[in-house]
This record gives sequence, structure tokens and C-alpha cells, in this order.
Amino acid sequence: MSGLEELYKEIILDHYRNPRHRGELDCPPAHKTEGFNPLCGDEVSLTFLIEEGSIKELRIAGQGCSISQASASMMAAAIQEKSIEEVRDLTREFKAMMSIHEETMTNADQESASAAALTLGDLEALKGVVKFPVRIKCATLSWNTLLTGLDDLDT
Amino acid sequence: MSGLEELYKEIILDHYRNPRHRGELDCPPAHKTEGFNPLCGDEVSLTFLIEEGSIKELRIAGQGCSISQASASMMAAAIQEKSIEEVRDLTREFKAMMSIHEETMTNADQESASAAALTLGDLEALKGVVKFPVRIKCATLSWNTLLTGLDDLDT
Amino acid sequence: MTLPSDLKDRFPLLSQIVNGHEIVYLDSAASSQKPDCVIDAMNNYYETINANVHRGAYEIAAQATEEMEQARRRIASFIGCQSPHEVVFTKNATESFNLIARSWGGSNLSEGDAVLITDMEHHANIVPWQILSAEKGFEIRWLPLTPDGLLDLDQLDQLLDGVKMVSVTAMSNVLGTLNPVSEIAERAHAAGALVAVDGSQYVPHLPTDIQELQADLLCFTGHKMCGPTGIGVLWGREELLDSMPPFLGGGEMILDVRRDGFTPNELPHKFEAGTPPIAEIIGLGAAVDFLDSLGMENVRQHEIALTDYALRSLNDRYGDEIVIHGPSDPLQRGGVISLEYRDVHPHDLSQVLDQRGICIRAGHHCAKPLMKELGVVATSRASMYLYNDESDVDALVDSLESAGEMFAL
Amino acid sequence: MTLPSDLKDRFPLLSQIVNGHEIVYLDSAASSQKPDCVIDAMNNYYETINANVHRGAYEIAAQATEEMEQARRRIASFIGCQSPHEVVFTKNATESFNLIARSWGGSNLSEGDAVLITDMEHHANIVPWQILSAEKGFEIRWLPLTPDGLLDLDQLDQLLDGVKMVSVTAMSNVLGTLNPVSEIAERAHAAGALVAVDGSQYVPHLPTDIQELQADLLCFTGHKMCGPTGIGVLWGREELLDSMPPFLGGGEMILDVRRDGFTPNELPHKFEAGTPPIAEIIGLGAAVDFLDSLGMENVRQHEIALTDYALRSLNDRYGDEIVIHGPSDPLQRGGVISLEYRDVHPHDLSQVLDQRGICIRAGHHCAKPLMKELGVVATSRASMYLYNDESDVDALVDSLESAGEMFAL
Ligand SMILES: Cc1ncc(COP(=O)(O)O)c(C=O)c1O
Ligand SMILES: Cc1ncc(COP(=O)(O)O)c(C=O)c1O
Repeated sequence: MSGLEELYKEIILDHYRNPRHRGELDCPPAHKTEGFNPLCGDEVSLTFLIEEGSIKELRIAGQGCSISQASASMMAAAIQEKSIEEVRDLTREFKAMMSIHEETMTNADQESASAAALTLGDLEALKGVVKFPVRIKCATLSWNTLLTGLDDLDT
Repeated sequence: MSGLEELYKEIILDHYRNPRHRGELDCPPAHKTEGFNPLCGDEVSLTFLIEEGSIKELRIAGQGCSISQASASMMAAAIQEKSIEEVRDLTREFKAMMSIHEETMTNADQESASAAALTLGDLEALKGVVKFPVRIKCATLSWNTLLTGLDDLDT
Repeated sequence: MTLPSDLKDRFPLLSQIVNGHEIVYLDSAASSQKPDCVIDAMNNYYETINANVHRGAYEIAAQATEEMEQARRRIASFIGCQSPHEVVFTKNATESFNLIARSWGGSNLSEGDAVLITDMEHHANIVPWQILSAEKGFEIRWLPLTPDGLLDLDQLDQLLDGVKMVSVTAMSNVLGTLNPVSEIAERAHAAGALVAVDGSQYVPHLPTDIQELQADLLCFTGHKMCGPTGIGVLWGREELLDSMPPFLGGGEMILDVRRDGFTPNELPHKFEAGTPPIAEIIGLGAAVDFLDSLGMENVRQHEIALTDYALRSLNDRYGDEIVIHGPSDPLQRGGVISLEYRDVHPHDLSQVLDQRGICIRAGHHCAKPLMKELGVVATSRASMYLYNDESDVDALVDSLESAGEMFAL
Repeated sequence: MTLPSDLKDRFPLLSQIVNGHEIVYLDSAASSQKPDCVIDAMNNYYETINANVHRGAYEIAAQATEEMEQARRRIASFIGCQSPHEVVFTKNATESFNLIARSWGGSNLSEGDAVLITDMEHHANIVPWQILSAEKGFEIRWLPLTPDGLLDLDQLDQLLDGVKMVSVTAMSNVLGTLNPVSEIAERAHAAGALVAVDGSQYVPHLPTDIQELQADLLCFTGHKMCGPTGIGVLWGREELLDSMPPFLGGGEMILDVRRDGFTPNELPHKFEAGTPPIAEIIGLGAAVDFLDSLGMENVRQHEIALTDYALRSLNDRYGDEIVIHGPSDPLQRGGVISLEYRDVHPHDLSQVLDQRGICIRAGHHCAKPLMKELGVVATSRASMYLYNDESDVDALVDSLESAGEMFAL
């Protein structure tokens, strides 16, 4: 089962079995954003607290498969205390890693993905997902949902 | 060119080259009815005079191919002075001859087609059209148009 | 009579090797495999008579038209319809429902009216009504389910009040439930409503007779019944279809076009705008020939036996660790088995099965309102067809366990 | 560079014998023939990876999805589009126009507005607007032609007043006329109107670049460009497509469905309800690969030369006995030749040609308003594609005479 092991790295299963930052924050002061994976029905609900342009805290609720749960859990761990700009950069970098086809990235995405000095760290474990294209949406669900939440702040 | 000769019998070409009953009658007292062949754009316009339940006179206008023109011309010759009921019977019989698939006829059509004692006479020459299914609409255009005209009388 | 035992040989895909295993295809509710004769029929069209239809006077165009119309007659007779012009070709069942909603609904529904659907409908029989309702302001009502996954007919009559259309699936693509369409139709008609039926999962698997169903409209889709993609069907009673305005506008569906307007063509062309899916219609014609040659009664018997075997095998082996949605009696359901195994997420379950060449579907199956009723976001669904056999079921049953080892929390 | 001389060998149908003659196929404007690689690509899908897309997590479903999306990327790049999600699959060009009319028109047009089309449009770009106009009460305006079959651009600016959409064909399927789309688009945009282009006859025959065309929307159809039936394309600028409400409702086009409504999916899925024409999309992908491998510039040069040869041969041989509609300069037109020969009705002409295996089309070509402008009910139309050569033209030219003997009055 080498294919499976490439997808389900130990660290992913660990985040799946022991998800970090589960729960909900009170809104307000926290902001809430929700996302669906239209392919499987998975739902994620994020609540996050912004302080001085940084994500002070983020909590994850919702249901999903091991990949979407692990990705959300790893994302929460990675962005805590980061500035909104840093979070956006990291998101771009993560999505670039998850992107099978360059055409689907805008030029801006590509530039910043290569320019950003941020390291994905543990998130690199999710790289194997790219070989299973239907699961990419699982891995990016929480990231896209957070992006939408950040965009909503501006409006 | 045996296939062609089967389609374009001499009598058909004769009606095409020398169409009978061309023209238009004044409406009223005549009735007018128009039909299209949606496949090729051919148009036929019939004007006819009813007297005592019979078609006293019918005139044909419009444009079309040899088959549609000949069929109209032969129809006009065949129905002149016939009662509306006789015309309906003849139409059914003609359409039955033109019908490649029994399924497309209603039961009523089939019964009366076999029951009718009317003879198609010259019209039998159009039988070859059945082998060229796209041309069937050419052959039936004037007949269907007349039927619509007769139906309109009732309403 | 039973089905031939070498049926798998007729389906080229079923000899594929996937991840080192012979494929075990258990996703026919999403799309069926295609027999050689269907593929051949389309190739034959493209290679010998490819031409646009209903137009050209030349030989191959006439042959293409004749093959297409012959397919229409066969498909009509496959559902017990005497009048082939009542059979309208669409691109899939989804378009058929949109046609009904837009054409019939657009000219018959307004505020104060209601359409009754059910809690087990596919999105194809939900969203078109929602789009129209947002414009026209009529109400969409939902017939609920009983705890064992049947329609709750006790509530039908009272829900019918003010309803102009009942649109219901003949078989659920999630629960497998077979619904009593003719009984519903009788009660709906008595209340003055029309009845549209979603036959997408029914027509491929059971003998279908529109007289018996007593429906006014029936939608189904080619790719689930051994036919190609890109082809769907709408059957409707002639008077009803005649009374409905055109849906899509363009070539073929007109008698005349003038600057100031157009005159629609006769049935079925009125509803078939543009160049039709010619090869696909011919392919679907070959598919119903194939099904007819097997006998739909035999197909049904095969699936009852196989469903029975699958339900028993799963329950015997896994007991409390497994939940199977829908009716437990194989006579009340088709071979669609939605299950939850321990707390393994359907995505993970199907990924593990895939490593053994087993294809099942994980997701909401385009029935999100039903998922909500069931209290899940997704299920794992194994669905069977005429080419499946007990060895396929055994492979499924044997593999659940390893998914549990990896993912159960 | 020119086209390979053995191109006919790539098209299985072109070796057919019809009525004792090798087929001479001159009806590509109605539907083109299909090269072996297109047929093979679809067979390969059905035989090795047939499964529903965007859903299953299993191997063949992932492969089917990947092949379909790869085809989308190739088709996008074939028209110079950088963003594959701007490419929406429909069942044919007709559906693409209905999508535009219903979705964009339904939410943007009302009394007092106008849509400008032209006197040379195909019914696909007329009737959808007429259906909507009957509901919404906007005006449909017609840009007239010059006597030599070009659009009369002198009248454009004044007709643009109050117009919200200009919907125009890039090439007439009757006259062959190539229209100056980018100039029209510039003037339309300056007047605040959007521009939709009918590329059904253009995209198969000329190098297409959406940037150059400057259009906002482009429709074309697979079966006229070496692809299968049952597949059409709508390309649109992202912001525009994003602003348009869904057209058909059902599976795939939703993010979420609740009892009280639904949330549409992203582009392109928002406009692709139900199971897509998967095999057909893959087939069209193979078709654009084939065209790319030949080079669309070469295809265009081949057709210019052949059109020039045909126009000269017909005029030289028949002089006053023949009328050829449309521009006389091969650089201003495609290889579509509508003609009237003496007073032989097109049906009879094409029937006589058919006896010699020559396929041309007789009729109104789904352009009745244009027929009225031309003062005819029908024309005989010979249309050429990359596989035609001078021998096909010679066969046509030689055969007109015998039709005249039989039918000229
Ligand atoms: C110019 C033009 N537009 C639109 C169409 C419609 O194409 P389809 O019938 O494939 O929808 C055609 C062909 O019939 C055409 O020639
Ligand atoms: C019950 C039911 N209805 C409708 C559909 C829609 O069929 P299609 O996607 O072919 O339009 C499906 C399948 O997806 C189905 O299972």
C-alpha cells in the first residue's frame, strides 16, 4: 500500500486523531467563516480573533475526512499569532504546493509563492495529496475558508 | 441512376414542370392556409372555396422542390369537388402511404387507411418518396397544410 | 431465466487492473459501465454515417436521421410508450428537470401555488424548482420520510393541498428506496396535481411501463443505463408536452423564424434545439437493445438476489459496527447501499478500498437535504448493476476492516 | 507549411462508398467528419477509465476527471484563453446562446433595452433572444447587410444607441462572410454594450484568439471542428461569468443545497449542471490537439486556396447560370459556398448530387431571416474543411449540369 502511505503520512494521521485548536470562539469579538467542500459535503467552520493585525487565536469546528481535518489542524497550528499578511502569504504558498496545474494559478500567485521566504514546515507532509487530485479540495478547504473570512474583514 | 428514377417518376416531373391549379382565390369567400417545411424552408399557401361541404376549388401558391410542388399539384387535382370527409379520408390514406413507421400513426389513422375504399390513383407515383425519408415532408407538406385549413374551419 | 454468467466480458472496462487488482466496480449509481455493443454503435455512426440529421437530403444524412429516429422508437418502447414523439432528448436527467421547471413551471406556477418534492430527491429535482421559485414566488414542499427510509405517505394527502406538481424519484440514489409512484400519482391526480418522476435510478434497473407508473412526465439519463454520457430523456404525455412552451431556442425547434418572432416545431423537435447528441442517441438506442436482450425482469431479479446477499454479508460480518441506510427488505429497494462503517470518513474509506481496486462513492450523492435528514455530511455508497456478482460483494466486505484499522478513532 | 496530402486517410468515414461512388463530403458547415484520434480518445475513456467525474475518490474516477479537465485546458489554450475556468461546457452552441440569453439577459434586460444582432445570424443566435424578449419586452435590432453580403458597418454606430448586448457571428454559415468582430467589439464597447460572438463556423476554420477578437463571450460547437456530437462551449470573461446567475440547476453546479435555497459553485461548475458530457469533452480535447498539430494557420491557408479554386471553377464553367452568395474575395470568407444553379430547387440539386456520392446541404441553413433578405427560401450549400481537395470541388462542378438537365424549368 505504498500509494496510501504516501497520502496518509504519520503526522497527518496524528493531526486527524488528535486535532489541535478544535472548538468555537465567541462572536464577537471573534469572526466566523464557513466553507463547504461541494464534492463530499464536508463543512468547516472557523472562528478567529484578530488583534493588532494578527490572528490571535483560531478555532476549528465541522466535520471532514482525515485530510481536511489534518490540514485544518496543521493550519491552525501554523498561523497562530501570525500577521494577516503572513497568513495570506502562507496560504498562497500552501495552495501553490497543492496546485497540479500552473495554469490555474494567476501570475501574482506564482511570484509570491516563489518569493515568499516562509517555510511550510509540517505542512509539507500534505504534499502527497497532489497525487490524488480529488482530495486536493479536502486539503485546501480550511485554507480557502480562512481566506474568505479574511477577505470579508475588508468589506 | 435507378434510385433517382424511382423517386422522380415521369408523372411527378410533369406535375412539377406544369403545375395544375396555381394561383390564389379571393379571401373571403375563399379560406387561406399556409404551411412550412421546417427542414428546407419551403412554403405553401393554399386558398380554397367550400360550397355545400365540398371543396369547390383550390389554388396553390408558394415555392418548393419538385416533390412538394408535384404533390401539391396532384393533390389539387385529386380533391377538387370532393366532400370534406372524402378529402380527410384521402389525406389519411396518402399519409399512410408516406409513413415509414407504423408507430407514428395513431390507431385511428391505421384503421381508416385500410378501410377507406378511396384509390390514390396518380398519387401512387409518390410512393417512391418513402425510400428517401427526408423528402417525405416535401410530399406531405401541402396535405398537412390543407388539413390544418380544414381544422380551422371548425373553430 | 437468469442473466448470462459471462456478462462481465461484454464490458471492456471491467477487465482493467487498478492498483494491481482486477477492478471491482461498485459505483453504477453514479455511472454505469458500457457494453461493447454500445461503443460499437457509436463508432459505427462516426465511421460510416456521420452527418447532421433532419436536414441533408443525401444518403448518409438520411441514414443518420433514420438511425437516430429508430433509437427514439426503441427507447420509447423500452418504457412502454406507443408514441415516439413523446420522447424528447436532452443532455442528461438534470436538463430534463430544468426543461420541466422552466417550460411547464414557468408558465403554470405563481405565488400561492406549490410544488411537492420529497426529502430524498437528488439536486436535479430540487435546484431547478428553487431557481424558478425565486422568480415566481411559489412554495416548495417536502414530503418527509419514515425512520426506515420510506416516503411517509400518511402525510401525502394533507401536503397536496394547493399543489400543482408532485415531482418525486422512483428510486433513491442514496437509500435505494423504491417509491410507490403509481399510488402517489393516483392521489396527486385526485388532488388535481400533475406528476413528474425521476427515473434516473429506476429505468436502468427495473422494467418500466409509463402506463403503470401513471406519471405525466418521466426523466432519466443515458450514462446510468449502459448508454453514453451526454444524453438524457424526457418523456411526457403528448397533450401536456404540446401545451408547454419551448425551453431552448435555436435550430431544429422551429417551424419558422421571422424578425418579429418564431413558430415552434412539432413534438419532439420543439424541445430539441440545435444539433442533437446524435451519436449519443444512437448509443442509448444500442443500450436499451442490450438491456431488452437480457430482459429487465432478469436484471431486477439478479439485483434483488445480489442486494440480499450484500445486506446479509455486511450485517453478519460487522453487526453493530455498520449502519446501512434505507429499507432492509431487498424487495423494497434497489442495489444501492449507503453505509457508515465505524467512524471512518467516507473519503478515507473509499481511498482505502481504491487501493484494492474497489470503486465506491463517498460524498453527499447530490442529495444534501437528505444527508441533513440522516444527520450525516456524507456516506459511503456501493451500488450494483447487472454485471456485478457475489465476488464483488465479497471484495467490498473483506476490505472494510482494513479501513477501520487505519482510520477508526 | 501545408496540410499533409493524405489527410483523408485519418477520417474513417471518407473512405465510404455511397451509391457506388467514393464519398465526396461537402457539408462540413453542418457537421465535420471525425479523425481516428478523436474516436479513439472516446473509446479509450469508455474502455479504460469510464466513471463519473469530480466525485469519486477512486483511481479511474480521478483519471476521468483529470482527462476531462486536461481537455478543458487544451480547449482554453486553443482559443488563447489563459484561464480554463472561463471555459464552460454545454451540449452545443445553441445551448451556449440560451445560457447567455437566459442568465445574462434574464438579469440585465428589460423594457427600453435593446440587443443588436445581424441579418446573417443563425437561429441559435436569434430565437433565444426572441423567447426572452417576449418575456422581458426589450427590443431586438438587426444590423443589415451590404449587397455583397458584408455587414453594413456604416449603420452600426447609430443602431448601437440603447444597446446592451451585440451578438454577432464571426462567420456566416450561409454566405461564408468573415465579420470584423474586433472592430465591432471596439465600437460596441465604446457605446457601453457587451459583445457575444458566434464562433461556430469560425473557431473550426481560423486561428482564434479571444484577446484579438475583443469579445466578452464566445460560443462554438464540437461537432463542426472534428469533435463529437453532444458538446458545445461557452467562453466568457471571468468577471462577466461571475456576475451571471446560474442557468440550469442540479448536481455539480452547487456548493450547498438547503431546503430554503442553494449556493452556486465556482466557475466553470456553476454553469455545468448534472453529469457532464465526459466522453464528448475528452473527444473535443483530442480534436483540438489534432487541429493544433496541423496548425490552424495551415488549415486557413488550405481553405483559402480551395475556396478560390471552387469559386473560379464554378464561375468559369457556369457563368450566368450560377449565383454564388456572399463575398467574392476568398480572403473575406470561409469555405462555405451557397449557390443557386439555374432554377433547380436545392432539394432536387442535392438529391441528384447524392446519386454521385456528393454530400451538400439544401435548405434555409437555420437562417430564415437571411433567406428572406436574399429573396430565396433555400440555397444549395457546399462547404469545405481541411480534408477536402480539388478533386472534391471538381466532382461538384461536374455534377451540376446533370441536375440542370433534369430539373431546370
Ligand atoms: C453559425 C452557426 N451558429 C450556430 C450553430 C448551431 O450549432 P449547434 O447546432 O451545434 O448548436 C450553427 C450550426 O448549426 C452555425 O452554423
Ligand atoms: C436520482 C437521480 N436523479 C438525477 C440524477 C442526475 O442525472 P444526470 O447527472 O445524468 O443529469 C441522478 C444521478 O446523478 C440521480 O441519481
